[in-house]
Amino acid sequence: MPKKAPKKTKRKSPAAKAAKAKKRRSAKEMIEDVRELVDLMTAHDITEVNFEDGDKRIVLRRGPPAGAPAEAPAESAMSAANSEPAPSRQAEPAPADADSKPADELFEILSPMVGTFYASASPDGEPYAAHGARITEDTVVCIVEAMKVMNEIRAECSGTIAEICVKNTQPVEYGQVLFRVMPA
Amino acid sequence: MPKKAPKKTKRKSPAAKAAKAKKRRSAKEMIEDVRELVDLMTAHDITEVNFEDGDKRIVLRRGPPAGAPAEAPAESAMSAANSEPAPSRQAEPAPADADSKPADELFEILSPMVGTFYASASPDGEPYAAHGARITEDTVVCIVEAMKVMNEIRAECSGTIAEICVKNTQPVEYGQVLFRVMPA
Amino acid sequence: MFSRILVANRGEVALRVIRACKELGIETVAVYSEVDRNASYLHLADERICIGPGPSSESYLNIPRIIAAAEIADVEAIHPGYGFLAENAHFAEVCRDCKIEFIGPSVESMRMLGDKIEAKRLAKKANVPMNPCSEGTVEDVAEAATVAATIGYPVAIKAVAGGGGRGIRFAHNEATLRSMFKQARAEAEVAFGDGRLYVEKCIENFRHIEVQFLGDMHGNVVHLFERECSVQRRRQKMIEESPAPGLSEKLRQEICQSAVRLAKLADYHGAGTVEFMLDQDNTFHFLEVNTRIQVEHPVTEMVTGVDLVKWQIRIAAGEKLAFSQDDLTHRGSSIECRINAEDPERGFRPSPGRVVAFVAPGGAGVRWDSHVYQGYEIPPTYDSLIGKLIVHRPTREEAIATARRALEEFIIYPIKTTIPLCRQILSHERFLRGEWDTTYIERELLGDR
Amino acid sequence: MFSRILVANRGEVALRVIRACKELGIETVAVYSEVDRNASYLHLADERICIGPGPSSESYLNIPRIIAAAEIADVEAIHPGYGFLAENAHFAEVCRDCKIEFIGPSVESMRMLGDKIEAKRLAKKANVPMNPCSEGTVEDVAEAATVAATIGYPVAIKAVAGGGGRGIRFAHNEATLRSMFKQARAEAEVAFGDGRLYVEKCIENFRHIEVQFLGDMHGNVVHLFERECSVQRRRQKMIEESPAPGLSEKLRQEICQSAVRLAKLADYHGAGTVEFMLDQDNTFHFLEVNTRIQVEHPVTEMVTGVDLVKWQIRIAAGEKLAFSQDDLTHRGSSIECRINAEDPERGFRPSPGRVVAFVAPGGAGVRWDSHVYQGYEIPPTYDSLIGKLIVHRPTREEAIATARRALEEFIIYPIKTTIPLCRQILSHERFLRGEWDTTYIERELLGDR
Repeated sequence: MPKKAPKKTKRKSPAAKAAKAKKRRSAKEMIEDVRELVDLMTAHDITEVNFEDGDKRIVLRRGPPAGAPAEAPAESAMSAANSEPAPSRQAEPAPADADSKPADELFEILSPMVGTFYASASPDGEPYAAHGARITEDTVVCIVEAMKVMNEIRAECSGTIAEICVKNTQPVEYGQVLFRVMPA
Repeated sequence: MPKKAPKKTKRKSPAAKAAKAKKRRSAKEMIEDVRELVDLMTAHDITEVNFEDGDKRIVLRRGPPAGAPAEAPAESAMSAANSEPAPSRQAEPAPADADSKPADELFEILSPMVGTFYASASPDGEPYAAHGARITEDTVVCIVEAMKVMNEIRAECSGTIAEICVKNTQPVEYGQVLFRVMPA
Repeated sequence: MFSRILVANRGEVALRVIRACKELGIETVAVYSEVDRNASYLHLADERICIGPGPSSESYLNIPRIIAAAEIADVEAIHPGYGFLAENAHFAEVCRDCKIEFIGPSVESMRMLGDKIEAKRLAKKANVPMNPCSEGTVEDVAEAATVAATIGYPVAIKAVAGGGGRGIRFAHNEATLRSMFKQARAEAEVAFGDGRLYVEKCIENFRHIEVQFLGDMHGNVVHLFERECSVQRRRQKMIEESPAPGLSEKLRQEICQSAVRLAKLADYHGAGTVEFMLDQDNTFHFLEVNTRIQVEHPVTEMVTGVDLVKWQIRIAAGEKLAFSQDDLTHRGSSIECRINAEDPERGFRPSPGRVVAFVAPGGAGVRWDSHVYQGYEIPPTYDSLIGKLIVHRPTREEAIATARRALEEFIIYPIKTTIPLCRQILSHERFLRGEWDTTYIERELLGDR
Repeated sequence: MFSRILVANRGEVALRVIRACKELGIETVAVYSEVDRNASYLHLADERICIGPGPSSESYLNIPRIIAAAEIADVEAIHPGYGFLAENAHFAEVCRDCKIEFIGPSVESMRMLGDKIEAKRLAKKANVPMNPCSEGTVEDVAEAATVAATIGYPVAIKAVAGGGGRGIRFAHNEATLRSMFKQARAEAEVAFGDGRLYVEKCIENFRHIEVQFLGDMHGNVVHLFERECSVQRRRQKMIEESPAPGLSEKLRQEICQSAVRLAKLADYHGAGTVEFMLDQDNTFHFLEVNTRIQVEHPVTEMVTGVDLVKWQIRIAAGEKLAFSQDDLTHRGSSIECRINAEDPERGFRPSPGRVVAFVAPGGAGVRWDSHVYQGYEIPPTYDSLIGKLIVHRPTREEAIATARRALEEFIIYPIKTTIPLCRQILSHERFLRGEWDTTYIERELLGDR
């Protein structure tokens, strides 16, 4: 179940959503926008959104007034309390050396299952997909073993391996990013 | 402890703010909009919303503005859930017939204590301060009885009684508005 | 004792198991679907593994994915909670094959008690009172009619593979029996992939009484007294309590001992429940056995002081029960109200969404089991249960008073919940008298409104 | 029984009393200062009256304003909670004069037990063991020195009007006694308006053990066993539990019976506590009597199943105790952790402000008493107590495990609290052994860090 990494990351940035709001007439719809923005702000601890589009404008500020330290909503407070970051795909940027293109223009190959990642068919074998390897949609890029079954994972996109995101024999969870691919 | 009512009422209702903001086709709809925005702000600790759409504009600010006492956000949720309005001095606007001047330009005489309000010295006596009566700072405007002691309440402002906010023999709490006064 | 357990569930019961493990000093691994990714209880576990997308079939009901997670997380045991895979004997078998302890009874006990016909046979053998029914399945409508004529109408036609109130049809005479039978078979085949049916004498207006028991792997079985679960809406329990009001000590003993006999005969280990119908003559009849922890287990915990989830874990680890039947007493009265995200104004449709304002009750006599907090997003994907209010007081009257004041303290906005219905029931004269039966909400209460 | 009560307090104890009243079917009138105007617990009361601005002297400590509120609200009784006016005999007297029932002991009992010298005389008469001390007050430094020489150093110089750990100086020899005496007198005059002092033998490294009792207006007095309150920071209790660990049944009986004898002699009605020092030889010494409900009362409620606040109200309404001493037993172990809005990094300075994120613990064995919720603004004006976590489990070990996992579940942001300190204590080997004394936090724990 490899997925094309969307041009824009899955959870759109507030700005992107705001852009969508362009030609709206009714205030009702605009309030819907505000609601969405607020959800985003709350979830991501955004303290200010300043959104203008022609004659439309929305400014939102959250938390303590300017000057005071930013405050976290419940979720990030949880992290603060447990000092453990939430598992989040957004938290893993592509390393700087991967390419000059920003990470969100790369494809991502995600693990379709929980299991153990194997880069090669045998412990001493060549990796299916090394850094810089050219791949097509049918290329097997790795194996994920689950319940003693070796599942070959196909790229389902074509291009060049820009990043290998997990180590050999590392456990992976559903939806975890295995590779990032520079589109051909 | 009579107080000058501030030029702007302490906590303006969202509706009042919205109405002031601009001309709108349907004030009803706009109030609905504001209500929704206020719910969002309260729930998510949003401190400011600046909402413009063509000639429409809504600006909302919450929480402790410089110098003012803080408001509790949970309270509006509480009210919504229990469908019981919070005790709030702002909930009592001046009646329309009081004067052409808006209520927030009137003085307010507040009760300095918990007790029972008496408009006159004896059950059949003349009221200390009838509607339209002229008063000066030393005028006794009513009695508040607490623990069998009759406390004469002085106006501490001068002008004309524009509104009598409590009924004879009614219990009053600390800080409750007893009279509104049109400044001389 | 185990050092590391995987919790194969979500929401309040996952949190319940994580809490028990923490108190026992056991590490926990939580699995979650993408929909539950942001739920805060996951952070209380020592490790979190995403096993799939939202739909249960691809996550919480997906055996290979859960086993794979257990393997990469290197756990010694799996706690299934309730619902999902908790009563799936096949899952228990896969666990056993993979050398992972399934925290629950043996595969054999689960198979035997999960099959309604087998369970009835065993109950009969254990001398558990039972309403008249067919000997095993009925092959066709003719046999059903013969059985019904013998035991007398009204009768219930039930699916062997049904349970929890699902797959049941009622017939008051032969004509309706004949039409119902066909419907019932078709429905059972579609719903359970198993068209087998049986017929039993229908008991009307019964109270639902169930007995909690615990068995260890050393042949010891004790009961932890009964629960009354008669307050149901469409056969889903709404309010449960222990002890059952108005039960004579003699009847209590008979019911509880019946459950123990059956559990012993089934060679049961772990926590389980025998459900009974108590008819208007105070005669009780075997209904079914649940081979898992139940939603309403806290009321038993409150009155007995025994932590059932901790004991499930200890038993699975091979520990002996630390108490005999004589050591167990019940103290006071406990009531549980299920708080579901459902809209009473719209036929109890689920009411998912973000919890914008949230305050839970507290204070003397109140226990609150929930994974919900202000800002939590209730997904539309799963069960609507968002929390359980449990009260415990010296008397039933005081427990009701505490439950009422606690329900009044809730602030949950803008999600619609069953709180108003619970309040209505807890103020209803019939409930106060302890004379509620399982159809009362529909028959009179909802009609009243 | 009363039909309407005024609650003359704020915060968690006001909520505690409102909850008890609701369960008893009594209407409540809450009074509040302007600072507390937005607190949500006020909405659980039937009526709310603003009595003044924030400072206690103009609101919660202002007798005329509270009485005026009681009069306009037409209540039959006033519950004072703890702190503020709860031990003010003059307030109780004003209530009596105004024909409003004061929910607490008689004015006479309060006066007698509130005076430390009088209380000691009474305790001696009741045969309650006591450390050597001056016969009544000491007039001057010479008399103090004579007494000290007789009973032996170290000695404590205490203010007659002190209490709750305030107004105490220690002297290890005559030289320090002479300088301390002057300081103590000056301080007592300033702090209490009463310069009278007495001298007693100082007991070092003692455990604080106290006994809860209830007396009715019909001459019945029972004890509800003891509480251990040795975990203190600057003489403020931090963690309390019942029963006290390691107490022999014989010693428990002696201490509890001492408290009952004293309460009977004081003709006491209502809820009260006798505090004792337990020295390293397991000898106990009378400390003082608290004539009110205490912050830590829930641990006693959990182990005995008796709702102390409800009984305060019933007793004030003239009801007889419904149980004798023999009916009372204790079951399991209960621990309370005080959650104060204080910053441990800044010398436990108050940490007021808005609670931006808040999740309270729950689940089996957990009770949470608090008026706080997400969005609540903790005022800087009053006591820093924002909630009490109470756990109840069959054994002390399990109670500690539950308390630890519950403390871990808290999310309170960005307010600083005593939660980290509580967690540290609950994991400390000395606490686990039940060998804590009242100075241990300062002597070793805070020094450790």
